[in-house]
Amino acid sequence: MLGRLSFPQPWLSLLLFSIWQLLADGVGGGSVVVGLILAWGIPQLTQSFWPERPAVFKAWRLPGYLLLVLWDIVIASFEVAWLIISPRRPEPMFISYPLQLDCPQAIAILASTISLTPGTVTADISDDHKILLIHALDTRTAEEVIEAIHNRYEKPLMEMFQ
Amino acid sequence: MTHWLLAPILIPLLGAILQIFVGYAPMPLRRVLAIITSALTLAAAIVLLNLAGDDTYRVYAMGNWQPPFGIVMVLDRLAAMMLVLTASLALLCHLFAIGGTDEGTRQFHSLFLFQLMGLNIAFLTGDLFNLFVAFEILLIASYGLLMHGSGSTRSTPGLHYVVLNLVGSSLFLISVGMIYSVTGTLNMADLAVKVPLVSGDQRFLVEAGGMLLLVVFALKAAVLPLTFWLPRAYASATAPVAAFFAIMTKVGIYGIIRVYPLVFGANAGEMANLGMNWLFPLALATLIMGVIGVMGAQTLRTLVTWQLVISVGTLLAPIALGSQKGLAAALFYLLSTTWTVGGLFLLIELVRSQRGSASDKIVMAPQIRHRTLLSSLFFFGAVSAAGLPPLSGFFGKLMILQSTTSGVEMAWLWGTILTGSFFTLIAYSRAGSVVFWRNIEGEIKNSTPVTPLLALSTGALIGMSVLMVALAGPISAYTSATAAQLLDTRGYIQTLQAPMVEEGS
Amino acid sequence: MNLFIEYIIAALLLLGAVFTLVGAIGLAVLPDFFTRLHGPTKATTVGVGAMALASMIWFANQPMGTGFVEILIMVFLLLTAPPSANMMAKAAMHMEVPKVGNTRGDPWGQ
Amino acid sequence: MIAIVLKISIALVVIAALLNVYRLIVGPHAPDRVLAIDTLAINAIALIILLGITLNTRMYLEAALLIAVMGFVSTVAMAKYLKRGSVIE
Amino acid sequence: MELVFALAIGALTAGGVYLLLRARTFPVVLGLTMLSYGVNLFLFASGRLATGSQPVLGTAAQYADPLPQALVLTAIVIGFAMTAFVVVLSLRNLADHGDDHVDGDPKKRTPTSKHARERRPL
Amino acid sequence: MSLPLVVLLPFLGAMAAPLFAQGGRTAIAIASTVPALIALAALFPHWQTLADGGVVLYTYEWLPALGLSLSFRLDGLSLLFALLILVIGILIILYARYYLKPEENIGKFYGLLLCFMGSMLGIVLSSNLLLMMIFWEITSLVSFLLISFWTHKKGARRGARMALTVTGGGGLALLAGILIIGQIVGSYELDDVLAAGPIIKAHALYPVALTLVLLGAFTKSAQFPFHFWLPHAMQAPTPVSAYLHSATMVKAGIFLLARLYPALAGTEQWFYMVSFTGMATLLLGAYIAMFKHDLKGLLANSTISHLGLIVLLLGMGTELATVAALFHVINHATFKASLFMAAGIIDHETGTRDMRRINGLWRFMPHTATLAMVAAASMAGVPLLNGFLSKEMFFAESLALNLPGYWAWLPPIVATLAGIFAVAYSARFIHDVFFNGKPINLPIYPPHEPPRYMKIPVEILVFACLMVGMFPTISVGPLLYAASSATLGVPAPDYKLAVMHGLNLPLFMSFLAFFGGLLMYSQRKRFFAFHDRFREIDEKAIFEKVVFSLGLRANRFTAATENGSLQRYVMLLIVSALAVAFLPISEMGLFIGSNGLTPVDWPTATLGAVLIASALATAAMHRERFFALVLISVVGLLTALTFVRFSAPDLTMTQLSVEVVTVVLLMLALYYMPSWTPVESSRGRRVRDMGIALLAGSGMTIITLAILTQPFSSISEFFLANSKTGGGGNNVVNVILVDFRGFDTLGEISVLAIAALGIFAMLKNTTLTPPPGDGLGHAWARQSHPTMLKQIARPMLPMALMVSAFIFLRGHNLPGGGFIAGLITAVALILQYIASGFSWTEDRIAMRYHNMIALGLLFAVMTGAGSLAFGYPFLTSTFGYITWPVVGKFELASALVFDLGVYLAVVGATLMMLVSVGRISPHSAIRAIPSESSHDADTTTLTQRETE
Repeated sequence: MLGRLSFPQPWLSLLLFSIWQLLADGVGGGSVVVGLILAWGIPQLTQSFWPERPAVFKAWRLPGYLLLVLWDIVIASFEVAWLIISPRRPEPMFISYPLQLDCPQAIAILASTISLTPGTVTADISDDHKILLIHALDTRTAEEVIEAIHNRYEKPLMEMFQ
Repeated sequence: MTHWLLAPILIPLLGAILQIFVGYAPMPLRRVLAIITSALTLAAAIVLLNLAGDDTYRVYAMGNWQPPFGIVMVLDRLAAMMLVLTASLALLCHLFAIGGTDEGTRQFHSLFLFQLMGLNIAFLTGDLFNLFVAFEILLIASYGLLMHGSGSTRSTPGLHYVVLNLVGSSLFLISVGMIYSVTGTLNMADLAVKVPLVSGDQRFLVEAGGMLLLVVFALKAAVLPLTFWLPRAYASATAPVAAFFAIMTKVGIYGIIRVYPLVFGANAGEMANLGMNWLFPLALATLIMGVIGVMGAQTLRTLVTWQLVISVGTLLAPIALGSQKGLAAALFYLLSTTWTVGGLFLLIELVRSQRGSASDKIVMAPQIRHRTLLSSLFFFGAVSAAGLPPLSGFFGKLMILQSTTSGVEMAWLWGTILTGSFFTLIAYSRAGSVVFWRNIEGEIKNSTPVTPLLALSTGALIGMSVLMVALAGPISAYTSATAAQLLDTRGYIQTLQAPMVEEGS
Repeated sequence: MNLFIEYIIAALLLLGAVFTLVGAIGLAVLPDFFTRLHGPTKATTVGVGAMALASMIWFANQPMGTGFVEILIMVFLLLTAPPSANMMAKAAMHMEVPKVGNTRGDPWGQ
Repeated sequence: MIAIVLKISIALVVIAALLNVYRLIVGPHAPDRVLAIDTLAINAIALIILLGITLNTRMYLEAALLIAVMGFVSTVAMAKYLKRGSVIE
Repeated sequence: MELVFALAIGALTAGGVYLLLRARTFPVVLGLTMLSYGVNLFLFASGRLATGSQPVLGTAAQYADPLPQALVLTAIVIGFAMTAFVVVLSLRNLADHGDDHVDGDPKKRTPTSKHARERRPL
Repeated sequence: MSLPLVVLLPFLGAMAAPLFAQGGRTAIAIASTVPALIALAALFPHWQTLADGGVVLYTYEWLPALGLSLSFRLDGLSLLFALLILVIGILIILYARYYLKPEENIGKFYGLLLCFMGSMLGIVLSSNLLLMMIFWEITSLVSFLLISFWTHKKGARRGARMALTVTGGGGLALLAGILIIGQIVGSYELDDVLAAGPIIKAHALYPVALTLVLLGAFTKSAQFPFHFWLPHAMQAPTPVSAYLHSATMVKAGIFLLARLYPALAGTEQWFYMVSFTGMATLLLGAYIAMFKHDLKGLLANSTISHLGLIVLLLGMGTELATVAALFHVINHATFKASLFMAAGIIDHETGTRDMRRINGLWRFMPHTATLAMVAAASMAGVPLLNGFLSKEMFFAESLALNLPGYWAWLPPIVATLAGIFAVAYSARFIHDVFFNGKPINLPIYPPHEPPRYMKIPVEILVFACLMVGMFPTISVGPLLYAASSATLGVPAPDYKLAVMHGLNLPLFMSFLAFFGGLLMYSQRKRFFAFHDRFREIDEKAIFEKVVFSLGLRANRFTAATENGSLQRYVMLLIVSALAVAFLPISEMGLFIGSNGLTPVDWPTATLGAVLIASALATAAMHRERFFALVLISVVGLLTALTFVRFSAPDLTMTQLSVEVVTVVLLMLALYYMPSWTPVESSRGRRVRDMGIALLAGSGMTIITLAILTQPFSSISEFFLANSKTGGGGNNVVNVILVDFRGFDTLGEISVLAIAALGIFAMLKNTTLTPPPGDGLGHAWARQSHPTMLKQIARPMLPMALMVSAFIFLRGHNLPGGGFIAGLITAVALILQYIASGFSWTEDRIAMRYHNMIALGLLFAVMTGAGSLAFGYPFLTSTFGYITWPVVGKFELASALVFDLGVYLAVVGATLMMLVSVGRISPHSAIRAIPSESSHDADTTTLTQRETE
């Protein structure tokens, strides 16, 4: 019974608690109480929906990664915007990206990151989780892109999840 | 404020909820619970009938909000009568259903009880939009019930029924919008106050809204040219459902009786008797269409579904003429025809179950078991349905005929009703003699025996027409008092002044 | 309200609107489905993000008080844009939607 | 000033929406249309935010939130239909 | 403004009605959906149009009529339930008859024109 | 009291008789006789009153509103008929004892016979016309059942239906006639009606009423041109023919004419209609009777003829003619009933009724032959028999009729001619059956005399014939006098009932008839040859054909109108709506109200244009289903934006969430459907539909425009004013939903719940085969649950639930509430289904959707019912503010619990709908569904939920 009272997914609970504070438009007495209740209760209900959690998850590395991605998103947007407006015809390319990550969560995060960052969209993940298919909007060589993604995103993720 | 007004709504609702909960419990338990619910509903309806007998209006303000702001339930004679009619029909159909028709899906009882609740709300509510909601409840439940049972024949007629009613619901909303946009109110009593005051160009909006509402009710009642969804839908439903649906067309008629004399009645100024000049010829045309349908029917079920159409025409004609006597007569006939047609639907199911592949087709077949019982019941049902003495259908028609005063309307009404009865008589005698008497050699395999429960519920519904003759005096007194109450709208308007429960009282 | 804040809000708003527009232009003018996929996932998302930020700052300076719902809007947008893009790309690849002539590499359907 | 900027912004977003609708109508393929409506939904978020600032009320922001939370579900459903046919299986 | 609103309702109604009159279940479902959009907007209109006056106390100088909004909300939900039912019913119809035709006896269909065979991408 | 008893007794007997069926024929016959005997006895005490010209009345109010009372009246006329009914009835009961076979359904027979007796007594004893009408129609119905007693005989069934159709139909005409009379007089009581004769006859509606009443009477009494049913009714067992179709029921029409004589007779219309009908019937019946080879056919047609005679007499309108008519009623009943019984005996003993085969029975059954011959002689009008007397009176009256010019010759000639025929067919009956050589090919040979007691009824009747014939004054004089006086309403005129009135013209006519008849019979071969040149008309076949073709036409008409085309029905509905709204709207015209138009801002206008364009495009592109679906979601999105634009945040949110669920649902459905709609409607029809659509659209535009520009005040002021103080919430829309109009909301979630249950039930056992690919040549992809979506869906669920909780909790004060929250939760869960699959998700949902729905409804109801405990009405809400330490001020409202119910119901219902559709996918079927078809409790699925 006691196990029931715990936070099965503490990070999730923390996230939810923060979300609640955002939603409730500010930290106040009432919102903290309700936020705590919900942050405890919702994971209880939903934990079974999230069965395959990574063995290792260094959450403290996440904010840095997120900031990095956020920054890249903004940059990416400018680049894409420029590309759209400029009269030059883009040179798109499908790139197969060999994955080194094996945790599905991590792969999903990587894929999302790729989708959100400069000129690339994750078009597909192979069934065996070994290859990402990436569509690059405008690139010269595939290696360039693979290199950039690997160094900039996959490595931090590997650190986070391994 | 008596809480009894809640009973016909809450009892079936709670029963339905219970049925969902016990959906996987053993069948006998669920049947007992379901029947108890139906029976309690009937009991509550009878209590309300007693209450309504003193000619006063009883108001139940939901949420203790003063009308016209909150939703009120209003009990008057008409509502009480409809409640008892519905509950009695429901109980008997329900009894028939637990004879085996309820098998197949676990949702039957809850859908059935939900429909009962929807009907009861529709009869009690004093709010136009709530009437819409009630219609939706009873419709959606009826859709579900219609599709109950196996076989692939019912999905197309069911689809027609559903789609048409959805369009009808849209029209309902449009007309509510039009009426609200001018009067700014939804309470029927308040509408009765405000509609006569509408003037100028706004009048046209209310008038158009009122006419659209009439179309909606006419669709529910299956008035020509909005009849055609009915026959196949009803003919394809399972027996207790079809029998219970006998009340469904009456809901449309109820809507007309409830709204038009009150809101667009004699006091409505420029809009007095809105739409009734349309309704009368259409009612007669409906009657004729029904008679043609009955004449052309090739199965017993089709025959009875068209009988339903006939009764709609017969009912609406005097209502459209608007006299108090006519209204009273229509109400009397409404009781009679609903029970009789319901009983006939059940009976036909019994016949079908005895005739193997011949089913209810009007063709020769080997002799059925229980022939005396079934054919006598059919005889009584047919006599009452065709409006021949000595059963209640005759009295209903007689009252309707008597309610007109001489004139063109009388000639039309009498001519149509009597000619209609004549052809109906031919059709019934043909159908009955072929189905029950015209036998060929052979034996029917896999006929299921008629259990006492089935026979009892069927017999009771058909027997209602005998009971109605025995109690014709009190019943007709009740219906004429009801008609008087309906036409005198002052009482209904008074419901606006109903006192609320005060703080701490 | 502080003029400086006003400038920031105005700038963010304009930025957001321009990005949204650019994303839409991309959607409209880019040559094939896969290239078009880039516009909305990035430009529009950022555009709306900028506007959400502007809104947050605006309301922070209004008497009715602050609010952070905008952050959540952004979070959800960022969270959901990739899988949508992924699903659409998968659908397009499956349906063998033609790609522009100068595309290198091949899509694969699963 | 902000009032003018708001007007300009709304104008730009509306033009963006029109471009989306253009793509939606022109297609030429089903995924293009899905993409267009997905983008249109995001534009709607923008419009709601802009309207909120214009009217100086936060009452509509939750509507924007709702689009952000749920809008993609219909996109996903459509995309999955196009690819797999069966959306829930 | 009112004209735009009225025209929009008109277009929704017209489109809905046209679709309702088509011979297959799918367009009929679409028609019902569209008609209900139109009807909801219409019911909403019965409380007149107002900008920035949401009926939440304390957030606006004046308030739009809340009652039609409540009614429309009810209507939307009911409409959804009904649409869902029709959709499923048409599936059932499809299962029973292998065809989503609803315009009378399938044997007596009007002859299909040559456009019927013409195919275009989705 | 005795009068209602007289009517009631046979009915009681009818109910009791079947109980005696087990005891055999004798028991049931005795049991059936008892009520009749008691009834007969009950009549006797009144004789003195009647003989003095008095009337016995009994009245009991039944349905005063209807003018229908249980009032009975005994006077001479009704006594005459009542005696006929009872006496002949008793004889028939006795006779039938021997006629019926033991294995037949004697219970039914006697029951019906007594029913008939009762209703016939009802007709003659009713003092209320409506009451009489009721009994009148019962006799038709019972006659229907009796004619078809041998249901296996085709002829019997057809004859029965024909009889019912004609008499029942006539009854309806009669009903109309009576109602008109009732309207003229203002009462249906016989006394009032009879007294109001002059008023009736002067009334404008008199011809109508008369015609209708006569229609009733003529159909019942088988008058030309409605005579054809009677011969076919002879398919009935002979006791029935004797009783109903010769002695009593067919006399009901005559009784009616006599009964209403003071009220209706004495006008030219009466004279012409009644007497000419009677004349035609008299001749026609007599003529046909001559040529019938069937024994009962001959008798039936002779009955028609005699009925015509009586009608003719009544039509003449003179008082003496009326006396003659009544006299003939008695006479005809006695001799014809006995003849029928004799025919029945012959049929019984020989097995056939064909006179071409039955010959020379004198040798085999002299006793019966004697009786039959006497009766037949009476029918022929041989002196010293009762038939002669009334016929003589008839001849006299026919001479007395003062028709203008040469027309005056018509009645006597017709009368004589009919007399000739009557003698001829009577002679045929006697000679052909009892003499004329030897029997040919009898099924039963040799015939015997019937049982002793079977002949007794015949003997009694024949004896009566003789008695009346020889001693008329003693035997029937007083009764006839009483009856005549009662009929005429004044004391009957002087007349003499004597065997001989001396040598006069009537006697001469009788002689002429007698010898003419014999002559005719002797020359019968020629007449037969003449008659055979005409094709025999089989009325039954014609009737069947007419009914059949009517049915066929009706069926065709029905099939053509109710043709199963949904589109036609929808069109009719829409066109009806347009039609009724057209008039007021066209009167109003394009109307801009006093508020005028507000200025347009162009972004709204642009988006409005997009909305309009998408709506029209959806309609235009509907054949490409997926495209149409995308377009309609644009419409939905823009509708939501419209709500934002015009101050309805709650609506926006609801619209958006419903939109998502709808799209998913439609996608689910589209999987199984063709992705393409072929063009099926013709160009013309499309143009027509466009026209209708355009009309509908422009109508709505005009109305909306008119509405939007009108000034307006509504009950909403109250809601705004009381929302906070009375409902405890700032969001007025939400307070209306959960409080002011919470009942609507309860109904609404019920609708959702019912829809979900209905969908679940409907899809049970439904299997659908989806198309193998998308129709463009692509098979569906194999991969079902893409990694990326799956991974993103995981964190989405708790986050969305958080949002949902937020929207739920703030609903009362800010836009939001249970509905929207419920839909968000549902969508979040649907995402799980889409991303991770059906069974995966299903395993992780802790609660059955059924139970969730039920719980939601229960919450809502119980919250509402909670207020009952405090004496407040259902759904009365309450709220309060609690100040907790640290937490601060907290509002607690009962409406929140109500909203929780809404939330649960919405989640449960929405998911149940979508999941039910998802379940039919062949991919989902791998996992066993909780068995829905077995009826025993399925407890495993309840406990089997995995919680990881």
